[in-house]
Formats: sequence, C-alpha cells, structure tokens
Amino acid sequence: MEPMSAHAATHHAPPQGFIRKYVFSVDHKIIGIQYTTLSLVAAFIGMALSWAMRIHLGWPDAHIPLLSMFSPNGAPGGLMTPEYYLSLMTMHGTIMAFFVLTAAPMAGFGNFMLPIQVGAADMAFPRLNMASFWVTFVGFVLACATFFIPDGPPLSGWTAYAPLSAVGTVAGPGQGWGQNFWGLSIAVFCVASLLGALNFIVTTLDLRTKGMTLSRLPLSTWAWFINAWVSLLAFAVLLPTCLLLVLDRLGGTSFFIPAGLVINDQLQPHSGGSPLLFQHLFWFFGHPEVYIIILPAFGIVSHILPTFIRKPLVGGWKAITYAMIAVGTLSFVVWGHHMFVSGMSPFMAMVFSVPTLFITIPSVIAVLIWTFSLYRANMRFDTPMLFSLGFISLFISGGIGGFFLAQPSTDSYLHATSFVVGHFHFTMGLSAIFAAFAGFYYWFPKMWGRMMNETLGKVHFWLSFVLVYCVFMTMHLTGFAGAVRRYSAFVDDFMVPLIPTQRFISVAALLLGAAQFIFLFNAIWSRFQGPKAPDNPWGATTLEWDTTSPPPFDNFGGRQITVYHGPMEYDGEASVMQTSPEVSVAGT
Amino acid sequence: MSTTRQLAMSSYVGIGVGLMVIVCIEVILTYQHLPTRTLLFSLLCLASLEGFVAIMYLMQVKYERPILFWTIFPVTLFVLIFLNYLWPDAFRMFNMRLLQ
Amino acid sequence: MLMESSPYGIEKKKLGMWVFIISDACTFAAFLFAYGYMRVGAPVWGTPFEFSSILNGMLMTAVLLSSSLTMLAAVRAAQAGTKASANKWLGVTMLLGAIFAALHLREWFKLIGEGWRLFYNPTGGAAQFGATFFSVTGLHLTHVVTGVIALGFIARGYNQGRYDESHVETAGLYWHFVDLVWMFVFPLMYLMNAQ
Amino acid sequence: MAGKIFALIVVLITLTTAYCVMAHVWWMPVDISVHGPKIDHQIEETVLVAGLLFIAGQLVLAAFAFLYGGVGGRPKQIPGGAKPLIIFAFLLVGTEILALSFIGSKAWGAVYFEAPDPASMRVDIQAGQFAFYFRFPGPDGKFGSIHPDLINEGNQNYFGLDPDHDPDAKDDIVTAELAIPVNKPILLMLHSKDVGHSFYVRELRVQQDFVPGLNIPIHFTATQTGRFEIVCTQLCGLGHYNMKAYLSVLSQGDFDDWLKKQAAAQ
Repeated sequence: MEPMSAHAATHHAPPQGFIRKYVFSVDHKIIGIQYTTLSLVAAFIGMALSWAMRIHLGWPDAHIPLLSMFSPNGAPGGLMTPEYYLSLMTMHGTIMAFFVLTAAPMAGFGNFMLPIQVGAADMAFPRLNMASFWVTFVGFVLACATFFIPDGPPLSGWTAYAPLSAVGTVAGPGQGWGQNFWGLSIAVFCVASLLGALNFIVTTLDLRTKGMTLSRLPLSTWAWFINAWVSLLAFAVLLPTCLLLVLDRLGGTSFFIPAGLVINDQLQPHSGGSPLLFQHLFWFFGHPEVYIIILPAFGIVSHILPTFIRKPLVGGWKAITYAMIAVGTLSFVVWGHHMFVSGMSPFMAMVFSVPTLFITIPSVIAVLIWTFSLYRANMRFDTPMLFSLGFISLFISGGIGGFFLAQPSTDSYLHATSFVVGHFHFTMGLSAIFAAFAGFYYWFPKMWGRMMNETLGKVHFWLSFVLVYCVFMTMHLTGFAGAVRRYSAFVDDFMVPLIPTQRFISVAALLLGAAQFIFLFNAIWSRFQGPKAPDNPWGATTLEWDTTSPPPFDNFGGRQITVYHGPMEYDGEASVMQTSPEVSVAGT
Repeated sequence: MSTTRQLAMSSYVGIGVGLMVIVCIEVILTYQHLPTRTLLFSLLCLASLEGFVAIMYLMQVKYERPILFWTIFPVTLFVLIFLNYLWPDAFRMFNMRLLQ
Repeated sequence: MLMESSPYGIEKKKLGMWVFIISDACTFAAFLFAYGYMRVGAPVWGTPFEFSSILNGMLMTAVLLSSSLTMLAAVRAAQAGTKASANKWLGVTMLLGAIFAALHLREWFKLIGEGWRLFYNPTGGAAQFGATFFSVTGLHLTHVVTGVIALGFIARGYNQGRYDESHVETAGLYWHFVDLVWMFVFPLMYLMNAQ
Repeated sequence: MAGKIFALIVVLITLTTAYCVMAHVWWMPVDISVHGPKIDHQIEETVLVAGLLFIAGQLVLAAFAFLYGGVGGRPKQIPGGAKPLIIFAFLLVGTEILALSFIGSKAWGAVYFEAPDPASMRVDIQAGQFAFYFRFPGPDGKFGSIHPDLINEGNQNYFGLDPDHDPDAKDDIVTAELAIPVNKPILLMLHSKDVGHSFYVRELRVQQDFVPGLNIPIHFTATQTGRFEIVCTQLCGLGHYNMKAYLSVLSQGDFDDWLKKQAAAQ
C-alpha cells in the first residue's frame, strides 16, 4: 500500500510572497490565526452591538451618538427605534453564535493546534482548509453587509423563526434583503463548517504520527474530533433549512408559510407550509450547535488543567472523553426542549424532556472530574488556569439553569424570560468564551512566539469573572419575575418595576465590555512587544510544546516524531514529553 | 486502498441488472393500487435494499476494512432515525388546521 | 518528513469523500423529510405523474445505473494502469450523466409547460407538490451536473498525470452516491406521485 | 493568593445568589390558576434540587482552589479515582432526574394531557401584529368561520367574519380585552393571523405559542378575580415589546354584565 498520508507532509513547499504566505495560505497555522483574528473582530462587533442594546434597555431615551451616523434610519438622532433594536439583537446572536463561538474554539485553535498535536505537518486537505476559511469570511462579510443595506439587518432573531423570516419585507424593515443576506450568510457558513469538520475528522483519523494512538491523543484533539462529527451532522441539516428558507423568500414556495396569513391587511399568497417544520429543522441543528460551541471548550480546559495542576485528570483520558462522546451523541435527541411551548405535540415534549435531563449526567461527570482533579493538586494560578477555573464555575452555574428549562412544566413559566438569556449566556456563551480566553492565553506564546502580560491578564480575568456574574446571574433572577426577553423597551406594568435592575445589568455589561479592551491591548501589545517565548513556557507535555515558538512551516523542522506517552504525564515538577521515551511519571 | 478481492466485471453487471429488476418491482407495486402506507413502506424497504447493495458492492465497502463501515453507518442511521421525531407534528398540522 | 501509512488504514481522500457523503446524505434526508412533512400535513395532495413520466423515470434510473457500472469499469481500468481504457470509461460515464440530466430536464420542462411552478399546482391540489418536486430533484440534478463537471476535471488531470487512480476512485464514490440518492428519490418523488 | 481570592469571590457569588433565590427578591407573582400550584411546586422542587447542586459544586470548587494552590510536594489523586465520581453522578443526578421527570410530567399533564372539561367556556383568541383580539361565540354558542380575505383592520373585521352570509358569525362578540368568569373552566383556542406570537400570563402559569395555520387549544381555570397582563413572548416584529392585552377575571355576575355590554357595542 502506498503511504498516502505522506502527501500531506510533502505536497506543498513553504510558500513565497506575502499573498501566498499570509492571505491565501494553505498553512494550517496561518489559517488558524486567520480564524482567530476573524473571531476576535466579530467578537468586538458583537460586543459593540450588545453595548448599544444594553444602553437602550437601561435608558430608552438615550441618544447614542455614533449610532445615528451608522444608521440614520434605524437610529434617527441616535435614538434607537424598536425595529433597529431587534436588528442589533439578531446580528448580535448571529455573529456571536456562528462567527465567534463556533469559529474561535474549533476552527481557530483547532486549525492551529490539531495537526501539531497529532504530529502531522498540516491538515489532511490544506487547500480545502483554505477554502473553509475564505468561505467563512464571505459568510461574515454577507452578515456584516446587512448593516449597510438601506433597510438594515433582519429582525427575526438568530433563530429566524418562520413565517416572520419567510414572508418578506411586509413583516418589517430588514425582512427584505437583510433577511436574504442572513440566509445566504448562514448557508455559506454551513458549507465552510462542513468542509472544516471533514478536514478535522480525516486529519485526526489518518494523519496521526507513529505511536499516536487514540488513547494518547490530547484531550483538546479528542474534543475537536468529536465536535467535528457533531458539526458535520448538524450543519448538514441547517444547510437545507437555510436553502428552503431562501426558496420560500425568493422562489415563492411555502415550506414554512401556512395558508391565509394576513399581514398589514394583505393576504399572503402562500399555502400549505408549517412554521413548526422550520423550528424542528432549525433546532435539529440548533441544539447540537450549542454543544458544538461547548465541546471544544471542554477539550481546551481538559487540556490546560493538567499542566497547571501538575497531575493527570482523575480517570485519565477515558472518563472525560467518554463523557464528551455521550454529550455529543445525546445532543441530537434533545432539540425539542426549545419547543416545549411552541405548539409542538405535548407528548413529544415528554419525549424530549427525559434525554435533556439525562444529558446532565455526562456533563456532571465532566464537572466532577475537573473539580476533583483539583484535590491535592499543586495549582499554579497563571492566567490560563484562572480562566479555566472561571469556566468550571460558569459552567456549573449555567448547567443548573438547565434543570429548569429541561422540564416542560417549569419551562412553560420560564420560557422566553431573561432566565433563558442568562442560562445560555452562561453555558454556551461565557463558558465557551472563558475557555477560549484560557486557550488564547495558553497558546499565545506558541502562536505568536511571545508571552502575554500576566498582570494585565489577571486584571482582565478578575473583572470579567465578577462582571459576568453581575450581568447574567441577575438575568436569571429577573427571569423568575417573568421579565420577557427580546423586548426593546419595558412598557408592561409588571416589567416597569424591574427597570432599575435592568440598569444595573446595563452598567455591569458596559463595564464587562470595557474590561475586554484590557485583553485587546494586552494581545496587540504582547504580539509586538512581549518578551520572546521559550518553546515550552508552561512545562507542558504535548507535541505543540515540543517544537519552536512559533513552529516552523512543517511544524517539527523535519524531525521524525514518535509518541510514547499519553498527554497527561505530570507529577508535580516532573513531567514527561509525549515524545520522550523515558518511563511514565504519572503511571498512565 | 485497492484490494484484489473484487468481483469480476460481469458480476457487477449482474448486480446492476438486479438493481434494475428491483426498480421494475417497485414500478409494478406502484400500479397495484395498494394503500398509501403499504406502498410507502414497501418502496422504502426495496429502496433501502438497493441502497445497501449499492453501498456494499458499487461503493465497495464490502472490500474495505470493516472500520470504515462502522465509522459511517451508525452516524448516518442515527440522524435518519431521529429526524423521525418530527412526524407527530406533521400529523398535528393535518389535524389542527385553522382553515378547513 | 515522511510518516507511517495511516494507522486508520483508509486512504485520506477516500475517507474524506465518505465523510462528505455522510453529510450530504443528511442534507438530502432533511429535504426528503420536509417533503414527507408537507405531504402528511396537506389535506389533499394529488398525484400528477402519468405512466409516460414513470417510464421516463425508469429510463433515467437505467441510465444512471449504467453510468455507475461504467464508473466502476473506469476505476478498475485506472487501478490496472490502463490509462486509455480508464479514459474511455470516464467519458462514457460523463456522457450517461449528461443524458440523465437531459432526460430530467425534459421532465421538468414538460411539467413547467403544463403550468407547474414552485408555488402553483395547475390541477388544483397542494401547491407543495411543485415546491418539493423541483427542490428535491433540483438538488439531485445539481449533484449530477457537478459530478459530470468534476469527472471532466478528474479525467483531464488523470491524463496529464497530475492525478492517479485514487482520484478516479474517489470521484467514483461520489458518482455512486448520486446514484444511491436517486434510488430513494425515484420511488419517493415519482412512484409515490404516480396516478 | 490568586486561588484564595478566587475562592472568596465564588463563595460570595454563591451566597448572594442563594440569598436572592431563597428570599424571593425577584419571584413569581401569586398563582391564580387551578393547575398553577403543581407548576409552582415543581419549580420549588427544582430550586431545591438544582440549588443544592449549585451550592455544593461552587463551594467544592472554591474549597479546592483555596486549599491546593501552589502547595509543594507531590500531588495526589483522590482515593478511588474517577469511579466513585461517576457512580455518584449516575446515582444522585439520575435519581433527581427521574424524580423531576416523574413529578414534572404530572404538572405538565395537568395542562396538556387532560382533556378540557366539556362544560368549559370556549373563547377564541387571535394574535396579530401587534395586538390580541378575543371572540365569544354569542348566544348560539357557535363561532362563525374565518375568512382571511375579509380580515381588515380598517373596518374592524379582525377575525375575517362574514355575518351577511354566515349565521354563526352574526352574534360573535369580538373584544380587545379578555374577561372570564372566576372558577369556570376556560378553553382558549389560539390562532395567529400573521406570524408567530405567544400567550403568556404569569399569574396563570400559562405560556403557549400561536402557530400560524394551526388552532392550538389550551385550557385552565382561574381561581381569583383581578386584572392581569397578557403579553406576547414570541418575537413577532418591531412592536413585539408593546404587544399586550388584559385578562379580567370577574365574578359570574360581573362577567355576564360585561359580555352584554360588549355585545351591545358590536
């Protein structure tokens, strides 16, 4: 048999010229950096949107100066209109869920680290990898373009429930070309994610170096691998959903639009479709999507923890990996818990509720493993470790909310309240962001060859951690009082008394956003002025630390890599590289 | 990874003819005026049989390492099974229509 | 840096194609489930296909099946190293694919001529028929056309020596998959809608 | 040091949150429905179960961060390894889950699995951008059929009724406020005129989406008189935040008077 995998290692030479090297690069490391940068830009755009929303929610009469320049129609004189609020909310969700949380932990760090961690010179299909990034980029440009078309971005939320999203401009401004752009952007993003997932799967299976058995894979690689399967199947269903939505909008079909709709006194020319079909197809993707976001976070934290507690995780690689596989599998059978009150068959609510509660078990196992691995550890509190601890705390808090939302009876009170907003921001939003920060601080020396500033990193952590709780725990609590989400102003009698609390959330959210500029400054400053990073600054054991910072073009400078150990060979100060033939110190 | 344990080309032609025969059976069944459910069920069974033959012989999974089959088959089946969760609401759409 | 042959034992292009096929199968499945959902929920559906259309469908099936066989022949020829023969069979496969597309378009134009649209049913039944039929078969047709074009590129590269028999084999997998999907589309979209 | 600060912050957050939940700083309004106590009970049960997990999880995390920061010497694993943790997760969480599902299914069933009382009063409710309209069948007890092509906000034919040709529609009473008699089973039929909306009355513990194209039934019995807000909780467009109506729960006598007044105003 011809050693086909040799192709990946040899079929491209180091590229020459700026364009080939840094723009249309096939090098997985450059692509990883491109993804990370795209996500960072997207994250700050998404954050700016949330700032505008929070200012409006706290002080509905406030004039936001920049906004009027940005959108003369949506915010005349800086005073946000209700429809523009919804547009900003939609784009905040879309940008954050797709272009930040799906892209950064998986495509960003995964692209850079996965081939190195398995000992390969590049991804299995480098050109496909480049295509994934640039297709994602096109998707991002399409999403951002909605801000600049006359009617502004769509206003039907990141879930784009039909028929609001399907009937066209009659349902409100932004439902015209804004929604078309949205549909195309997400369809394009699906294609990019599918190609990326394909690449991850094949690389992990086929390109492992000698001795790199599945049991020796770093846990981050395991997470990306499991996650690639989940995204492969989930995005494969979102793609047709987007296509059918676009067909309904542009082709005149009625997949999601029933007969006899009257909007603005105009009878709509559709018949026979079902809004519930859209919800089913969307959430068939949508629920795995939240695990697509959180699984890489699991992996990154499980990868980082052993380095800083100086011992293996309890249960070795098996316990946490099986937990991740269980979470990934169960994620496909629980989507109906988003639809308990949607008019879905009430019997199906029970069918979806039980696995939703059961998915808690592998999640609890994962949390127990992380927590009890800290027992009698020699913890070092570098910034990556702090963010990992923050992740565990946030994930516990978020997971607890899941108990309420997994049961149809309790969900029927809390559904569509700010409890849900707090819940998903904890579990998939901030948990994933904290893990991504942990990964960023951890891998920054490897990716850019310089150390980040620890003091600034710690300040960033303390501020973020406290403020995140101020914002989203408060949202949980107001949810109990029935504060409805997705309102651009609070005019209901029972919502008015909550306005001071909303202002508190707004202030905390603004400060939380401001704290992120410490991070941005730290990253940019360290990129150019930080002290040069050694090859292995954290005393870690996996392959990415067994090469220069940053790694050479072919990752290991032509060295033949052979792996002898699992990734968690730590015993206090002692640790053994995966490539070192020395005896194991951790007895794994 | 090509293997030498493949059938002769004439056997593949036989498989092709066999598949075509199944298609003919499907068409004949269609004109038996069976109840819709029975027809759908039999057509799906026959199509699955065809699909299985195509995967095993035309796509040569039979001659690959078994790990390939066990990588692709369960995940696909998993999605196909759980998409069936949406049928109760399809019937709901039929039974609870606003405009009769 | 040379590596050991893959520990997994499935060549990466082949594995990549299989992974793609899985995701594409799910995409088709979602379309077909949407069709089923529309159909179950519709008060009346209506079954517009006359026997001539079914015959046309059978002919298309025969053409696509034969193209699968010629694709197999091309792969075997490539594996045996007989370039000319491989090229010949690739050419025949592309031709059959084109014939399939032509037959399919004939069916489409016939329906469009009778007044069927994505949103309109000239017989007064559910308008969903046009929507589901054109979208599902349209997706399949897109795959066929893409396949024919891709085979062209593969054949050219193979001739120029840029590609080897493994590329031909990978392209073959895709082509068989298109055939496989048709085995479900034909009974569900044509036979279930026969008069 | 960092570990100790972390532990302190986590403990503070945990205690503050626990206080806010237990002291009901923000809490559900008093329930006014027959099925509501079951849902309240379920929420309280979940607060207990999930709350204990929350407090235990955060405190253990805090304790470990406090105790094991930078201690010298060789680290050790917990005795027994992962097995006890996994068994613990399966047993404890599994039991909790089964208990919650079992009790919870009863609370859910009380709303959705039980058939409505045959003596229920039927009210039709239509949601549209951005208002709710309610319809009572009038003396004949029958609703006129809906003709979407006749729906017109301008001439106030919100439901698309055709009273000239449809005798059932003649005496239908259409209102902008929902009034119901206290202690009488109500069967609401929900339908939407345009996009998705939702019917949410906090005090009733009822939340149900309107699905365009479908008629969704929901039934309940109110046990206290008063005036409550009905709000839309499914994103329906730019006026979503302002889409609301009032639910008046009246004594039977007051309700009859109200309905007469409404009928006279038609």
